[in-house]
Amino acid sequence: MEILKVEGVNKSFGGLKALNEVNLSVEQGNVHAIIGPNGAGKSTLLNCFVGRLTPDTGTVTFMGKNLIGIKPHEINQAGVSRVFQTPEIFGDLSILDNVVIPALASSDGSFTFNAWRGVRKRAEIQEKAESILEDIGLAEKKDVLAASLSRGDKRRLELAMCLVQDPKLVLLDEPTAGMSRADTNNTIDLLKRIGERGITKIVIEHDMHVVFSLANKVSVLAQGTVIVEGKPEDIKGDPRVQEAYLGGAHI
Amino acid sequence: MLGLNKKDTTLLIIVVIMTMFAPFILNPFPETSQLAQFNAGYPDLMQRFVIFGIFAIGFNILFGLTGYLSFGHAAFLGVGSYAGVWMMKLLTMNVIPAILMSMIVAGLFSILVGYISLRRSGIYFSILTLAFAQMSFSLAYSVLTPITNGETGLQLALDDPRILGVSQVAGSIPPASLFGLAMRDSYEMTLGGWAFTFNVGYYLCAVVMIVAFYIAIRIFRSPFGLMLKAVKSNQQRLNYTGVNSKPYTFAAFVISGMYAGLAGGLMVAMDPLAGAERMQWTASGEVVLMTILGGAGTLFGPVLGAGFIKYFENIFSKINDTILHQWFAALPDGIEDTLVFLIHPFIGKGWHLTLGIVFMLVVIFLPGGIMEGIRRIVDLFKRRSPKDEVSGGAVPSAKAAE
Amino acid sequence: MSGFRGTISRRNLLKTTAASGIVLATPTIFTSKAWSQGAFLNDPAKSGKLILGFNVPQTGPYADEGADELRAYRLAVEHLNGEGDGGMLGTFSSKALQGTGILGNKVGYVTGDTQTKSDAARASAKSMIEKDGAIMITGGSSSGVAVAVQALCQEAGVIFMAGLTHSNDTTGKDRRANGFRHFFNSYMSGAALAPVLNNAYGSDRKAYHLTADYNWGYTTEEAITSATEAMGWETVETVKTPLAATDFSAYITPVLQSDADVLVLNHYGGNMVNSLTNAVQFGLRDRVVNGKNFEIIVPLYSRLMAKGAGANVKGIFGSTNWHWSLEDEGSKAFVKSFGTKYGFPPSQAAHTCYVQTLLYADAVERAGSFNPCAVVEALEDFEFDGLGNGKTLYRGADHQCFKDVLVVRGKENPSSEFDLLEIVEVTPVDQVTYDPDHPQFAGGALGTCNPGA
Amino acid sequence: MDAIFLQILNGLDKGSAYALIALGLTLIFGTLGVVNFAHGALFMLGAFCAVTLNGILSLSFTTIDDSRTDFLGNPLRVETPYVESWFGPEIGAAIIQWSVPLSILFAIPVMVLVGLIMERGLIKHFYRRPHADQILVTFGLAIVLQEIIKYFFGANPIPTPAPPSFAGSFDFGVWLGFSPGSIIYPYWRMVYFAFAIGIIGAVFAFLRYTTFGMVVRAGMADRETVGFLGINIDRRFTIMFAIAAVVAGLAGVMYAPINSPNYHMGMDFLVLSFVVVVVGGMGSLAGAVLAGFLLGILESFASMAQVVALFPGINQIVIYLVAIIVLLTRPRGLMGRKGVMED
Repeated sequence: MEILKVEGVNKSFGGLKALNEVNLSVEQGNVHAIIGPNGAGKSTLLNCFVGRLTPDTGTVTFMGKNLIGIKPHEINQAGVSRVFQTPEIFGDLSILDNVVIPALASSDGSFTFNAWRGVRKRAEIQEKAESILEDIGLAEKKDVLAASLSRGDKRRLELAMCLVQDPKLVLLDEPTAGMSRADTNNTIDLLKRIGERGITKIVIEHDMHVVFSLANKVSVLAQGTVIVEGKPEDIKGDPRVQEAYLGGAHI
Repeated sequence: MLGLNKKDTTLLIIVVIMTMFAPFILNPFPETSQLAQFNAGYPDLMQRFVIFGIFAIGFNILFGLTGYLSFGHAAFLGVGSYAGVWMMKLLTMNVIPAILMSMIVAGLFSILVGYISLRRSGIYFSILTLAFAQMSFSLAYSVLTPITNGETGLQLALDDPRILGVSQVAGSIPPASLFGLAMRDSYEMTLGGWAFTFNVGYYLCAVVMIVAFYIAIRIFRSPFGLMLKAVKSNQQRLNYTGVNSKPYTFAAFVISGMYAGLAGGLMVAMDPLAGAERMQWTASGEVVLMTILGGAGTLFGPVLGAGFIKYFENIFSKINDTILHQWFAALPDGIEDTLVFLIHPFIGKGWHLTLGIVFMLVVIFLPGGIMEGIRRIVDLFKRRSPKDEVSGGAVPSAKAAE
Repeated sequence: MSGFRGTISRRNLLKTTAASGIVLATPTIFTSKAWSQGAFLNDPAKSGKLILGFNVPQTGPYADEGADELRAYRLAVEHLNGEGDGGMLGTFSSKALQGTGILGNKVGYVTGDTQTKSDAARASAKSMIEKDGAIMITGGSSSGVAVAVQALCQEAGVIFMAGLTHSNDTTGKDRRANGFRHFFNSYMSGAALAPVLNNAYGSDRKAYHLTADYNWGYTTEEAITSATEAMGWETVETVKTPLAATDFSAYITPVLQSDADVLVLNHYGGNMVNSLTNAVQFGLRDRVVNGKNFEIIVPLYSRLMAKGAGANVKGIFGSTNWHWSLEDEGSKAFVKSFGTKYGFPPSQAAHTCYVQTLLYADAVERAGSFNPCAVVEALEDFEFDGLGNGKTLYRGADHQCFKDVLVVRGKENPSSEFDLLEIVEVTPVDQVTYDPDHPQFAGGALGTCNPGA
Repeated sequence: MDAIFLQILNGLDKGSAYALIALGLTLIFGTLGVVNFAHGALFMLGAFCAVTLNGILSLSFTTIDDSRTDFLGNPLRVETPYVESWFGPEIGAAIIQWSVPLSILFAIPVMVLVGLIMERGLIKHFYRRPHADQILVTFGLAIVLQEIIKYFFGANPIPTPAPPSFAGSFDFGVWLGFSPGSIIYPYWRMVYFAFAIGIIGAVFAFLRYTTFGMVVRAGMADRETVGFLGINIDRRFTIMFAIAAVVAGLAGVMYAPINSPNYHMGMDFLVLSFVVVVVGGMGSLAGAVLAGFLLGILESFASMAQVVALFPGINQIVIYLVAIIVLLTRPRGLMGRKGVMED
């Protein structure tokens, strides 16, 4: 079943055309990678899914719901969660709270005036948050300030913040960027484990190693257009892809 | 207890004890001693401590939690005061309707101001709130004189209509009261050289402050409070987390506006006069200073900050050269005069100077305000004890980050 | 309910003394005033100390005026306690005061800062009453503060002797039984100035008013317009200027376009200094309109403020309550003792504060009691002389002093930095007297005195 | 028509003071990222430089004149300024009368010194601290500075006249063909305007045409990158702070004859200057200047009797009202950049 459908999306910044008639279709349960050289428009495309940017033309439909022009929190409430390229966390809150916040958001909606009953009294939220911290191995640090984590841990925390919401679709913007090989492999393992939950994922990635370990469908973006789409093994040998990467190499 | 964890319960109990026994705590020196000058246990100042404490607690819900720095909060206090005095003029000298009306009017006004100001953030938000408050002040001082009585301040008169009460009692304006208990009634107890005053008005304010403090704890520990902290920490991220941060900040703004209105209502309940200066930017600045000085984002810090500034304003400004000479009378004349000469610039009319220096010292050396000072002292003692595994649970201590 | 209200309308302050041990609060704390027959708040006989509260601006724009008031108070306390040269005690027509304190009690005092804000002033006054046991509050340098503190003293039950306050309202619509004002007011300024202006500038003048946009400004504008219109002047325009204004050019330049030939500056303090300076900068003094020289008038002069305007005050008419160059015995005695102690002559603020303290002390002495109600009775319709303004009446109907008013003019060739004003005329008291319910003062009621117990 | 012309002049004049203070505020904010609540105090210190120099030049020796008496009846003590006895009464008096222009020379080193001490001694430690802390510490400093001035000079305004040559006013009426006397403007206010334009021009030229200025501008745009280039940006920022202090100080010196200086004049200007900076757009120098003049002119127009009759009280609130409207329609002020001071 198709979960996300992108049709005819265009986006220009000044004279520069960042996205040019992008069409994309993501199937439920898939890990769909979007790859492409620097400046191909990957992050721009992702930003169009989450309401950070509004396309000039075109539609983005998520499970039958139009995502264009609606606010970031509404998109999230619809079931789309995002992991940022540089870790975006609540630095001066504890790790536990970092996970509790998204958990509350998915259970209580985008705004609830629940100013009386303590957070810690919400057993279901606490349990959920702690179990996800268990999963990603940050449980014993739960009272530590999030800002004090290493970069890799911050990424894992951010992943936990997504997963605790039981999203229908996760957008991962270069989940391993800037990581050591070991960390990268850990993350891949983690993502694979999560994969077992059957959550649909869109991964934007440079690292082919990551792409080919995770994805079961790949779209290649170059100069704002999807040039090839297919299974990873098909993509590997495609000359257009190589040309796009080589052609983009000088950028 | 009361739905709080152990640490918060302890804090609440400390606050209850401090406010209930304030007449003793604030009057540590015998009446006849030279140090009696430093006693603060008289009704007016005690009332001010708790009223400004309420104001600062409310301000902290906005600033301490969300990081939105309002430079116009005094406007809500002022508007609340005017509403309170009008209730006393028109309806009854019972303080309950006055206080309620203060909160309602301040709440409505903060809905208006908040709705517009919260469209911007950062310093732009600060300037918007400042602009609203300065406009309120300027207009209240001049063209709105029929409603506010301008420069003089709105006060009661002998011919107020007062629907549910009497205009005057034997040529005097009846006192503000709570079902017959006059706010200005006091009971004085003398113990040896000490005199302690127990004032009805103070205890009303104190009870209200304890309730206000308790509500603040609940808000701090609630999901709502957590969202507000998240706004301060990373508002963008919060939006991508599926939370609509606007209504949260808006609710916090209105709540803190109502706290300010409550403070304003209590002020007129204690002393039925509302002056326009209450709304000036310096008054808004004062609550900012109280909060930061005490420790923004901490529960009890703003109350301490409020007490600190009001103590300076009321105690230091009253010390004069004559008193200095009395203190040092025992010393040889030359030393006495030198000491008086050296201290003279900092007391009496120089209390602003002392306050300015204290601001600077606190910010330079205690970035977290007075609460950080207390924490450091506590840490100092704890370091001596062998095991030190107390991390606040709910609030990750700064130590955890080290 | 209302019957009960009557019984608790007084402040009930009991003192329970325990030599040792703890005394529990007894349920009698809210008793009726039957218990406290003849008692009053902060009775020196009970506390054993006599404290006067000097509540003056020590910070803010009027701090210098406040400092001068404090000097006068210290001097008054000295003289009351029999120290120094006695000052005006020697010239005062009432001889009740002997230099032995008040009713044999040595006079003590506390000081506070009004900050020229009604809130802060009330807080300071309250602390004097509640903490220091002050029996009388005095001071202040603005009408807003005076009215606010006066109302407080009425509620608390102590006497308030106003310092410098010039608005009609202090003894008009906001008068209180426990409050007294020695200083003159807007109406008197108008009544005193009008004839002098008529003589100097003629009766065919067109006046343009700039008025500080707050209560005192309004009453002064009203007083001056009605007094000058009565003698034939026309009021061309009245413009309110914001209190916070520091530069008045935007208000001065429209004067150039009008056909006014007189500018009245209903400003005080920093506003007055700036507006006058600006008006002179814009060449208004050199103007000729309708064939007449353009003139500027400052209804309420203060020497301290005139100093701030420098040479700009030269030749400008205004009124003042008192000036150190007066030649009567009382003034000379006061200037001498003040000048000897501090090295410069006193301001009108200092004078009124000194006199108020003496008048209070004298009233207590004559009444034989500190009870505020007895003091009120002693002060009401009290006639005296020898305190610098000639024969004076403390009118019982509104607690306002009636005395001669000085019309002054900025001196062309000052001989020192204090010699800025010259007395043009001493307007006799009859000319500035008005009815207690004159329209400019209507709407107030004294109520009854409150002894606070 | 002539009324409007006059109000524009008034506005330009008032705007000059706003623009100069706002310019310094923006320089400090843009370069150092510090919200300086003590900036009004620097303006005030400048004005008191003029007062002080006037006082120094008027230093006198005392002779006793037995033929005259003072207010207590003692022989009059006559004070003669030293400069008058050194250079003769006329030249001496002229020197004293020209003290305000002379104060420019006096104020520059004083303000540089004050700026350096302030930046090195205090502000430097607050670069990385939250804006709230910066506000608190500079506010504390402002109180301390103004209380020190009050301690030495008192609370009353101190008249500091312009040289007599500038005392009169210029009749634009004759010049522009209106009726004589309908549009006159004081010379000194025109001098102030010209002076402000000169200073603003000098600051812009300095930033545009000197290497130093270019580095600073680059630093304002992106502090980190410039730091990567190995340029010692901190030292330059210190100098920038001193320059901002001098600009505020000179604005104060020249303002002294317009309104007699008093110790709280800085606070009076501070809040308005902040509004000006924000309306102009945080971090934008041109915005600060533009907003300064714009608000000055609007304020002047709003105080016209005809306008006040239509909207009572508008003269009291116009600046704040404009600030609200600008911020709601242009989120970052007139010329602000994205992302400055929004967190």
